[in-house]
Amino acid sequence: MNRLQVELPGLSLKNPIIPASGCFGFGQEYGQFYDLSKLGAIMIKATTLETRFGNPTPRVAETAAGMLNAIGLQNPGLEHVLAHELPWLEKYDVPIIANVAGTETADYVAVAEAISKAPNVHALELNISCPNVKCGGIQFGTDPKSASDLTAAVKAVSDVPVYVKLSPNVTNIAEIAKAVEAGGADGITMINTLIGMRLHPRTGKPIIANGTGGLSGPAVKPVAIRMVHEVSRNVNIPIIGMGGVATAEDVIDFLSVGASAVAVGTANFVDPFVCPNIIDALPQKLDELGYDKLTDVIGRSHR
Amino acid sequence: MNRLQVELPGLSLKNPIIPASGCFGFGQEYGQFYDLSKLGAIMIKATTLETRFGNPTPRVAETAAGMLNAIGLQNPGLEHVLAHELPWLEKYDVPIIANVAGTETADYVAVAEAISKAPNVHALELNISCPNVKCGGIQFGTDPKSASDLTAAVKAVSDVPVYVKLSPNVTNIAEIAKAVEAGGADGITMINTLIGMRLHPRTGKPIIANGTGGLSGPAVKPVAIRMVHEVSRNVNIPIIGMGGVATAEDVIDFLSVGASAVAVGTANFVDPFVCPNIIDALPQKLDELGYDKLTDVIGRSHR
Amino acid sequence: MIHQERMKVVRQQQIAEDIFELTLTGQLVLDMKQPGQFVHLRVTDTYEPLLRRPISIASIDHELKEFTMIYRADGRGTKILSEKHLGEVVDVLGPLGHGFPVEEAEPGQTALLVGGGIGVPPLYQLSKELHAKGVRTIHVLGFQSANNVFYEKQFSELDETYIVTADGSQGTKGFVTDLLKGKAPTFDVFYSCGPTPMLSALEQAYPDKKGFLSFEERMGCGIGACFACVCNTTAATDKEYLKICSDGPVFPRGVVKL
Amino acid sequence: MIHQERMKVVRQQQIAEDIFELTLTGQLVLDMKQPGQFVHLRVTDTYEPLLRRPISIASIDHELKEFTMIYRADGRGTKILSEKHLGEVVDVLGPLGHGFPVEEAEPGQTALLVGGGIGVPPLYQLSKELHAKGVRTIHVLGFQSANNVFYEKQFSELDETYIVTADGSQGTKGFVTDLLKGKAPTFDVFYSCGPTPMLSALEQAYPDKKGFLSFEERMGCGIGACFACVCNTTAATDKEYLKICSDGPVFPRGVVKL
Ligand SMILES: Cc1cc2nc3c(=O)[nH]c(=O)nc-3n(C[C@H](O)[C@H](O)[C@H](O)COP(=O)(O)OP(=O)(O)OC[C@H]3O[C@@H](n4cnc5c(N)ncnc54)[C@H](O)[C@@H]3O)c2cc1C
Ligand SMILES: Cc1cc2nc3c(=O)[nH]c(=O)nc-3n(C[C@H](O)[C@H](O)[C@H](O)COP(=O)(O)OP(=O)(O)OC[C@H]3O[C@@H](n4cnc5c(N)ncnc54)[C@H](O)[C@@H]3O)c2cc1C
Ligand SMILES: Cc1cc2nc3c(=O)[nH]c(=O)nc-3n(C[C@H](O)[C@H](O)[C@H](O)COP(=O)(O)O)c2cc1C
Ligand SMILES: Cc1cc2nc3c(=O)[nH]c(=O)nc-3n(C[C@H](O)[C@H](O)[C@H](O)COP(=O)(O)O)c2cc1C
Ligand code: FES
Ligand code: FES
Repeated sequence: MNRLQVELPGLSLKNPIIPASGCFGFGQEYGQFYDLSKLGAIMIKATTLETRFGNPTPRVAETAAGMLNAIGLQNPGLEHVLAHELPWLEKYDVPIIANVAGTETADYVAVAEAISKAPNVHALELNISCPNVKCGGIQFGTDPKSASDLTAAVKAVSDVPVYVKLSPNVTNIAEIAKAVEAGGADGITMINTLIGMRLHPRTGKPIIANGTGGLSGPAVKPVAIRMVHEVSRNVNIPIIGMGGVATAEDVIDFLSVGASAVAVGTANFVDPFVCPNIIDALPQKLDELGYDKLTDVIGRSHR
Repeated sequence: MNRLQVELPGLSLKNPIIPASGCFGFGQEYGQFYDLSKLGAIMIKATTLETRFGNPTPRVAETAAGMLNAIGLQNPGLEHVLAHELPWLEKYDVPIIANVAGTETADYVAVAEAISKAPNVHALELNISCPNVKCGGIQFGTDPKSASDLTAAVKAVSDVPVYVKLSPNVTNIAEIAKAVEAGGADGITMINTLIGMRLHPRTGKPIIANGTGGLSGPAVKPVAIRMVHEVSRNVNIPIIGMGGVATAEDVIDFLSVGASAVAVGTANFVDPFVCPNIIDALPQKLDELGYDKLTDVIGRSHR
Repeated sequence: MIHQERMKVVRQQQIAEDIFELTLTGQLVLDMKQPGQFVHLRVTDTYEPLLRRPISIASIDHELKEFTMIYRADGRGTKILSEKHLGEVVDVLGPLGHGFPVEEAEPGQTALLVGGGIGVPPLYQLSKELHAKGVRTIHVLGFQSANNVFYEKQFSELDETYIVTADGSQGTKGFVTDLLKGKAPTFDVFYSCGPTPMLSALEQAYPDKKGFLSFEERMGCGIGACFACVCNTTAATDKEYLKICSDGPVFPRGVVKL
Repeated sequence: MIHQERMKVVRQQQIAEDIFELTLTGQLVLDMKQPGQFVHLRVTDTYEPLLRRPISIASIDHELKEFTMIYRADGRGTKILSEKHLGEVVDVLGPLGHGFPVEEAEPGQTALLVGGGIGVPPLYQLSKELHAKGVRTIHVLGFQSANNVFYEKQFSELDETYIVTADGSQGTKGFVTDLLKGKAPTFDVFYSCGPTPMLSALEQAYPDKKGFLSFEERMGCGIGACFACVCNTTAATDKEYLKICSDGPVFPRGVVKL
């Protein structure tokens, strides 16, 4: 028996550790450090219909126990991802979750339909929560009706299960979660970044050229844990939790509040081996806590 | 000329440094360490109509570069504050900003009316953003209409200017800010804490007995800076900024994005001398940046 | 008077599994007046970990301006503390709170001192001060297992000392109350510090004895300003609540609602 | 091949105002192949500061498995780095990126090396390697003021060296381009590292020369995964963008849109 096995719609995960979208490119770079087949799954960088250059630099700034980014969804576009990035990943025994972004419903639908047919794409992650693009993204993620409609539109064309990625920058996260569930989402991934800003100490202007950026890293973990806790009580679809995960203890925390798997973002930059290290540490953590298998931990905060 | 002087509705501040409500009690404890007359003003602990015991313990938990608290507005009640706490503070040359809390409009109004008549209370801070009480507080702070109505009701009875304290746990902070401005607020204070949760690593249950708590400290500063930046472009009333202030550089940052003064909360626990230390450091900071007076820094991010 | 001081490390050593003994020196020691007071330590200048850690004063040397703490290094902050070397500094806020009233035991009387785990350390300075005024002491010290036992020799040198371990690997097996039931010691006053269930059991075991208990709670400020550490009270006091950091951590038995 | 290694501090010393020279030892040195590559350093095990800091490799000793960096300690992370003592460890990710192509200068030719501030360090290893193959070098090194000047002696021992300071407190007053205008040196290829305005001025000053420029940008991953450090390109390349961390930090002149 594999104690770390988790079964989710479309995803049979050998362990619950998934590099987060935008923090792992399309895998090549971290493939220099370890065998990507070791991972539960990979969430690839947001893909849009056309090539996007993204925002001007600087695009990142450090904050206390966190970082801001405003990459602006830079990516080579759907065609290139289908022709190059996804085929390169086929040599690994690892399911791919394709992060889908756009500016209007039609783009999302077009990308979703095409990318869901790629052989190694086992699920979609609908990015309705990117705070770093002028239009599209987050406005879908802050209005329940738009979120639900977009989910339904994408579900209608996708060959694989659809997970919707929620923004934490909302008054009522449970409301949005229920809306995307009603729209037919197979799962939820959360949280995307909190909107933040850091200034240059001398000039008083934002360090990030875009002005605001998305806050991630250990600093946001308490917000993420609270939101996963709340959403998991309000929906019946599985959650992939994220926000500040850097250790096996963090993984246990996300599972405890009701996530079924976790994504690891910023921590990859701090330690390129963080994902395999967490995977290796999990069995001992289970022993310490007295659980047979990881799925036993899921939702224990609520029990 | 006092380079640090700031003039705000009801408040003539010899410097812009104000201990934040709930982090400084009613002054006695920090009065052991330094002369409270050194401070720009003091925001006293939230006062409610009746004595409140607050939430069960544990009430605090540490997080990465931050902390959670769920004190639950424990305070000795209006009568005791008027009879004991405020008179004790009269020996200091420092204006008091009274943080007013309640569960319904009538309580807020009653506390505001009475406490605004105390001789050393120069302004009120309407707490519509406490995330740690079951009813009252935050629901006023997440709905523009309720926020505006409550502001108007309190304005009608207060003898001193009214500042409204905003919650960061909203989709659109500018909307709430505009609503309280329309309701007659003389100023805005922001941000209160972000809702968060931390689990006990062994049990998987929340450490804080209340379940969730409010996140404060350096971790939230980027969120606070971004929100003050946004609100200051949308209203014409002054802002007292807070969230993670611990150094003179932090003060400059909040002023740069448009705050006219700042409150210091969590940092008092880390260093009891943080407020006087910041005050002492500010003139040199101004020299370094090439500004004559602190008010020149206000809003420079927008220029 | 409470001070904040960057105090120098004079000695640091591991004395049991995860247990460290740390001696600091500085002016602040001169204001340490009562066993059972504590200090609030900042272990790093960065923002993570952020908060101070409350640690009891285990012994005081006014002459050398040194004091010693004994602590378990298992969390983020205490682990960093355990890596401080000779000559490095630690940011100390203290002395804080109200400790054990030595004056409540008369010369010639016997005091029972009951400690559990990291509640043992403050009893050491207490015992030294009681002995200095001619009070006999009986020490009952509970630990998880033999690996965690510390200061057995130091306490034994002062007076009668019993070790209890939960797993029976040293001394009596079980809880301190198990040993006390068996031994049934005679004494005039008891002092205790340890986990709340232990304090509660002691209150029940000696309903008629004078006693003083030291409590723990998660703290913010450590000085009474933030209301993090309040506890409920019984009818024995007219206060509606007490703050463990500034009203305590030591309270007379029966005052704190257990 | 990129490695992550906890490398030991062999030497650390301050060599100018705010400027430190740090030598580390470990296996990773064996993979350092080209001057101008950099390492990405984690200076603490806690979460604040969180990110790694990119620092150039200033010199390499394959035999002793040591490499040296020179850095300005003025921010949060570099200040912590400057407090590391002999025997302590630093978490190093590297070697990263593509450095200066030594092969672009032929034996007997002259190379102009222009550095500004903390852009000076990688030129030192470059100059050593150029000399090893018989290339003459002219070093033009710009600093804020005399207090910040470092490695003048080291560069002078290799070849002709000019110091420029913005305030004129040492060497020529002004910018490196001011000195270059006056001296009008003859050379075959130039290599440069420093602030972008300096790189831009050099490109303009020598429109017909072969040249290689090292760029800086704020980084996340340092290995090409996060798209933090991209720069725009000119028509000289068919790539739509380049990543400074993995495609650079050194690029042939004219490729990066300035
Ligand atoms: C008055 C008092 C005296 C104490 N004396 C001692 C002593 O002499 N020796 C000793 O080993 N321990 C003592 N403790 C407990 C000690 O404070 C905690 O073990 C320590 O704070 C844990 O910090 P950490 O970095 O190891 O853990 P972390 O898990 O990193 O701590 C996270 C946060 O929780 C707080 N926290 C965690 N556990 C406790 C606890 N049991 N009590 C209070 N706060 C806690 C920490 O202070 C910190 O804010 C005392 C506690 C109090 C209140
Ligand atoms: C390829 C490369 C090579 C470099 N080589 C050297 C060198 O040899 N010597 C040297 O002194 N400096 C060098 N730098 C600059 C160095 O990385 C920054 O000075 C350093 O990161 C600042 O960190 P801090 O802790 O002092 O400042 P902080 O203000 O605490 O930094 C906050 C964040 O901003 C980033 N940051 C701030 N300034 C810069 C900058 N100028 N470039 C990139 N990131 C920055 C930091 O890495 C960190 O993530 C190099 C930069 C790059 C990109
Ligand atoms: C540099 C960077 C780029 C990101 N790009 C994307 C993206 O393209 N699509 C997306 O859905 N989320 C993106 N995110 C958000 C992360 O996937 C993740 O939700 C967030 O960072 C919180 O997790 P963490 O704290 O582990 O980083 C990005 C985050 C970072 C730091
Ligand atoms: C322990 C604690 C108690 C607080 N109590 C109150 C309160 O009574 N009323 C209020 O308006 N805000 C209260 N706050 C919020 C602070 O005033 C402040 O808005 C917040 O902590 C952010 O600032 P900081 O990061 O500097 O702490 C409290 C914060 C803390 C940490
Ligand atoms: S810890 Fe703040 S009141 Fe006790
Ligand atoms: S720093 Fe991440 S791609 Fe260059």
